[in-house]
Amino acid sequence: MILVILIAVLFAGGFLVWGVGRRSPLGARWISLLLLSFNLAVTAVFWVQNHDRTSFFGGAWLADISWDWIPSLGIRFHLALDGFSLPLVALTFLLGIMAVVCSWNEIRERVGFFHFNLLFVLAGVTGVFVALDLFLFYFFWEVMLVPMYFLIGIWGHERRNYAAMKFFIFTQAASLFLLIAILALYFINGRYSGLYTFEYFSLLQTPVAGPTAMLLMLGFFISFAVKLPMVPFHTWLPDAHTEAPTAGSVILAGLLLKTGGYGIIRFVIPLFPEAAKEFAPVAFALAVVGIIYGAVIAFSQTDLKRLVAYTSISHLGFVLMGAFAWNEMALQGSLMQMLCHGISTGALFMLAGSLQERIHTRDTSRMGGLWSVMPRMGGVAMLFVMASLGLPGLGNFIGEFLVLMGVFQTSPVTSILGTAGLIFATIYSLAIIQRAFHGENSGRWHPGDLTVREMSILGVMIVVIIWLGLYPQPVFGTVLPALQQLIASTAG
Amino acid sequence: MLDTLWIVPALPLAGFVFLALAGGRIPRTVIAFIATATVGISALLAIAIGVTFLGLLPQEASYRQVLWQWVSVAGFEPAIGFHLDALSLVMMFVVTFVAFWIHLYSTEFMIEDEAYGRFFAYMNLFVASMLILVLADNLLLLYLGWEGVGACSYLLIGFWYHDSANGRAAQKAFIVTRVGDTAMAIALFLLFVNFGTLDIQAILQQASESIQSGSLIAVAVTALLLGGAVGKSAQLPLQTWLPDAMAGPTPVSALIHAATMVTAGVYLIARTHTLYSLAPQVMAAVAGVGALTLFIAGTAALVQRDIKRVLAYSTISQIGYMFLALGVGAWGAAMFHFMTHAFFKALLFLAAGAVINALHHEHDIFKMGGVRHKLPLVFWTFLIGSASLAGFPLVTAGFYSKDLILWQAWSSGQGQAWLWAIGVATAFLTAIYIFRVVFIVFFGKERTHVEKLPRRPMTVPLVVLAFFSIVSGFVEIPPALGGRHLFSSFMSSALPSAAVEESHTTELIFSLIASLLALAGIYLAHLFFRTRREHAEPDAGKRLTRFLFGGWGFDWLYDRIFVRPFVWIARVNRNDYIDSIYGGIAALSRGLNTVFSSTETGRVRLYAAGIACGSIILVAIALLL
Amino acid sequence: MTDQIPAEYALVLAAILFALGLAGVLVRRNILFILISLEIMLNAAGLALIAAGARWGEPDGQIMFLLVLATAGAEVSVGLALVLQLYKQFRTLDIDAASRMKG
Amino acid sequence: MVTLFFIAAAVAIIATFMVITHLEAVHALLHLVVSLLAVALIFYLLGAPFIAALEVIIYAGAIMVLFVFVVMVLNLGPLTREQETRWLRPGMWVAPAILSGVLALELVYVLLGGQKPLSVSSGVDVKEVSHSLFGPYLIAVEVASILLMAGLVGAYHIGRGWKGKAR
Repeated sequence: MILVILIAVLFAGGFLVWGVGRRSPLGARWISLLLLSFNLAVTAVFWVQNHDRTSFFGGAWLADISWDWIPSLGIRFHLALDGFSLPLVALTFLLGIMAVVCSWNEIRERVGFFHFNLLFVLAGVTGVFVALDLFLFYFFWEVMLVPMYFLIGIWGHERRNYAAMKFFIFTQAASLFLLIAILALYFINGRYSGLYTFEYFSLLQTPVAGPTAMLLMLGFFISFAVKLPMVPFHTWLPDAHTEAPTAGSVILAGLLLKTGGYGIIRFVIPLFPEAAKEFAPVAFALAVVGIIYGAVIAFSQTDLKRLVAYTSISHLGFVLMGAFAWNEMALQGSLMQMLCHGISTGALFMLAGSLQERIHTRDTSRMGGLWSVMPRMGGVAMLFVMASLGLPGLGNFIGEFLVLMGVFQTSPVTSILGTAGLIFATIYSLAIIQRAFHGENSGRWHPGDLTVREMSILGVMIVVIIWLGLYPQPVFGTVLPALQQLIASTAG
Repeated sequence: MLDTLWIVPALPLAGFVFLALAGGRIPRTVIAFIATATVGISALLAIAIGVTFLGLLPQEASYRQVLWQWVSVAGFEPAIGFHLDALSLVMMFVVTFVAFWIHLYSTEFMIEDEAYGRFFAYMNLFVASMLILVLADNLLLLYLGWEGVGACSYLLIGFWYHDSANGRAAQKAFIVTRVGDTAMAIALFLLFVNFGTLDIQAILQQASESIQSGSLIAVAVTALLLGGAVGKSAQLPLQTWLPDAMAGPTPVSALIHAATMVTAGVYLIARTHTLYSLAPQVMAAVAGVGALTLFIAGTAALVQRDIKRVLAYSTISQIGYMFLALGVGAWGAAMFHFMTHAFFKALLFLAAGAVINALHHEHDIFKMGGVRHKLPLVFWTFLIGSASLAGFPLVTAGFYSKDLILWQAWSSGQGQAWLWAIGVATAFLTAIYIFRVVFIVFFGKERTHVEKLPRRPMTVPLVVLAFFSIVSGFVEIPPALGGRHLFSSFMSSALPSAAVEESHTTELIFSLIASLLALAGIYLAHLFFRTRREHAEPDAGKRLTRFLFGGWGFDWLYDRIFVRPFVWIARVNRNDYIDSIYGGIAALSRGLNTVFSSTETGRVRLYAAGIACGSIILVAIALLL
Repeated sequence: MTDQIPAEYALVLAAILFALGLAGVLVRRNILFILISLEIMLNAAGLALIAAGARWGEPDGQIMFLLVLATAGAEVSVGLALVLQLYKQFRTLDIDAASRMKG
Repeated sequence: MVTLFFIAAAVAIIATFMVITHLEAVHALLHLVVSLLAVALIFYLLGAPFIAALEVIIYAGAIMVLFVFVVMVLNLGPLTREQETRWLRPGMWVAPAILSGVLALELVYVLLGGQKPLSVSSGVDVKEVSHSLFGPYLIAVEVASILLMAGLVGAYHIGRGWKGKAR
């Protein structure tokens, strides 16, 4: 029931803030903030209550709801939460709060509609993380897109129309592959078992093999890979991230990309284990290419947000790598990497956004020496930059290290090349600090430092990322049963 | 007593957290007090723990303290836990002790800096990371400390960030060491895959039981760990970052880039000595790297103009001695030299800092001169440090530690004549280059006016460290000179001692050769740089001088091989060529649109002709198939 | 009816007439003649339908022809109305003159 | 009967050829009527007398009359005739003629492609036609009627603004 509440709150809240926003923009902001805080609190309480519960009717499911929706087509309203989804759902609300906070001053027009879109995207993301009916999953998958398109297209920066269109075309084209693959799986399963259903567990049993399985796997994979994004399908991302308003960038980088990684781990590999195994070398190669390619390009960017966007490509390469290694260590690492990347990149985007708010440029060649005028922001940026280059003691390190170590057991070469990517990560990460905060303050900027509101949310982020870096075990403990179940499902 | 071990790194860490959160709002005296006090208490605690440990020693050679389970995934279970044995005790003692005096020194040295709080926050974080590094009971925690000190080194080199050259030096240091760290990370993967754990003691235990000498795994792991070590310790081929790292404040150079962090590589190899003993090829490589590095750095130090760069090359060279010792299996000797080096090199840096501070931040030794009259204390302490570095016979710590290394380079099982020859030759060079600095800076006539005289917080550390630069050598005296083995017998609980077979007379002869060479070096320096001072300035026009000045051209080479191609590739592909594929698809659609819409002429008969052609072709196809 | 006409013959005739009509459409620029040629083509198609229907003895061919006839009627009425408009607009029956009405 | 067929076919082809080559619209229409009548005869020979009648009444009658009316309304003079002469130069018609010729040859080749002659069954009853017309094809009939209605309305609408002005 908790799942329905979480999603319903967001959907209903979306309409509510739209209405309220016409009268009082401030009201819309507060309501969004309260709703998201409510959701986060509910999730946190649920997590604390269930952190040691390993089974729910046999499986690793902590919450489950399944209603008939369109019985004649075998479509059910089936939501379920396991330890794998739970951290991601919590991350969704956390970053949602962050998005509301960082749009507080930035968004001044059509505030109600903005928050409507924001809440709907979050609802879609939450739905994606918990839907277990493939039709429902696809529904939520599409729910994410349109509000995101509006967020970029209406409140974005200079080239927002181009970026929004590009985002939409890429993701929409990709989700067509997903739709086709889902339908094909539906019919194959129906023909085989006589039961036409979109139910995840039933489809897991579908006996597909050979070229068909490979094609269907690719259908799923491409759609998730575009979202992830994987080189060479990544080019929507820099544009979208750069042009989106800060809140949009935070949600894009922090959450939407994670749906790709989630999809690969939840669907691609469990549904088509053999095909995925066959495909793994290609995925490894693409992941390595992505890690290095993204890092090299990131280094040469002068637009701060674009730079951070390319780092996402590099970081998500680790997730892809870990997913296809498909052992417990690599998967734990992938999930940790997703969480920490969400937080660290979200924070970096927020910093880039608040910097732009203050000095009206994202061009790093015009920045420099900002540390002396805004030491608090400098310190925070330094911390998250260090997180992004994988400094031990911060969460990202745990994620990357586990992924690389897990991958090393399957494919040492991939792991070694991925490790080499850490050098490039160092190069671009330090470039951020060097260009923006170090050096001479040639632009004679005198922006104000971070406000209390910004500091408080960033403080939460800092605490979380250090916590994940020094004591990640609670998360691993929550995820473990779910992962064991996933791995077991592909074993037979 | 031992169970307070965790407090030793925790105190500086707490200091860091406090200063990072509140550093901007509290007065300088409070900052200075907190920073120094946390490290000082740690040092006292370390000494107390050391005494307790010494009392237990013969029975219990190690103590372990686990704080909490860090990660537990699929059998990978590193903890946040500390391991104390003779090796880590020495490291812990040196780190906290030297760090305390350097902190004290800094309270005065940095007093005019606007970012006083930030400086001490970083310094405390560094001390905490370094302590975690040396105390870690597993390699992952060691890696945390390892990267932590790297990050602090980056932060502190780039501390004066307004000058972007400093920022570049900081980046260079971090990136170059990260190259080595990457190798080390791969070594950790290999170790875990082979041993199922990263616990150091467990690995060493298993390795000695199950791995054959010279086997592939031992060679691979040790070679990769060596990669990490050469990066951190600025050895060939990753030594280029250290001279540039002098861009940081002088206390930083003293603490991080002389006494503690750069010796982390030595510590790592000593820590995993069991593995290295199983890979003789890599041992030989370690010795070779050390020998080459010490020679190259020694020659480069001869022509530097910047006083700190002389000391930086000297540091590289001295760590080269430690690597040489490690490579010939003289583990104890390496650690002994580490300890004495920490004292006298920190002393040299701090004294140099005092000079620099007194001379309006002048670094060029040829613009200094005659300082000894104005700063007698600094002069004497610097002289003691230099003597120790040069290995002035019998009375300095450096003599004993270097002599031990040279002797074992010859006499131990893996020892070789050429290693010894290079070591001795460079000992001679060492004496020349350091006394070159002494004579140029402290003698002759005054060139820059001395303005600020160091006050007590700066002078006390100099005196203390000078004291230790002399007496710390007396814990280990070769049998030929009386024989005392306090250090090596203490170390033998953690590290195997190298077997020595030669007679005492041979050893005495070798000591004599080294001593004479050191004295000859000092005399030569006196000859060239005191009496013929006018001609002493290096001629930048000479090719050899330029070559040595640039540190044998490694920077030039790396710039051509790595930096420029990377920057070029990044620049060229700035707009992401993959994007132009999609841009191409879009342009193609637009082009096709233009082409097709141009067929829309409005001429009905053309349309009809088109339809006719189409039907003809269709029927033809139907006919032919 | 002993000597019946082979269906091919009728179909060949239909083909020839159709080709002639097509030629007319393509050759003539006068819109009136184009309409006339279209009628020829429709009629040829109708002939083919009848022949086929007759071959199988089914009424469907004839029904199709009826439908073709209806279509032809509608087409001619609209077409001729358009001819009148065209002439009014352009003072000519040249079909190419109307090409500026392209999309 | 085959003879009759051949004669009618020859008439139809020649008359059609005249239609597409003639310069004067009225003359062309007269040739077209001849062609249509010939085809009507062939319908009769193929055993579809009802269709033959319709061909004569609707095609040759009603539709042609429409054409003639329009030609009369347009009142094309010698100017048009000159224009037609100018338009019908060899360069204009050779390519389309070849195109059509190729199509015709292809079709003929398909039709005579070496199979046995397909003999025609003996006629189809009008009654049969009507039964299926108002049975299974009812909807088609309705659609056709709607089409005719649309044609009517369309023709009226398009032609409404026309105020014939003779030159």
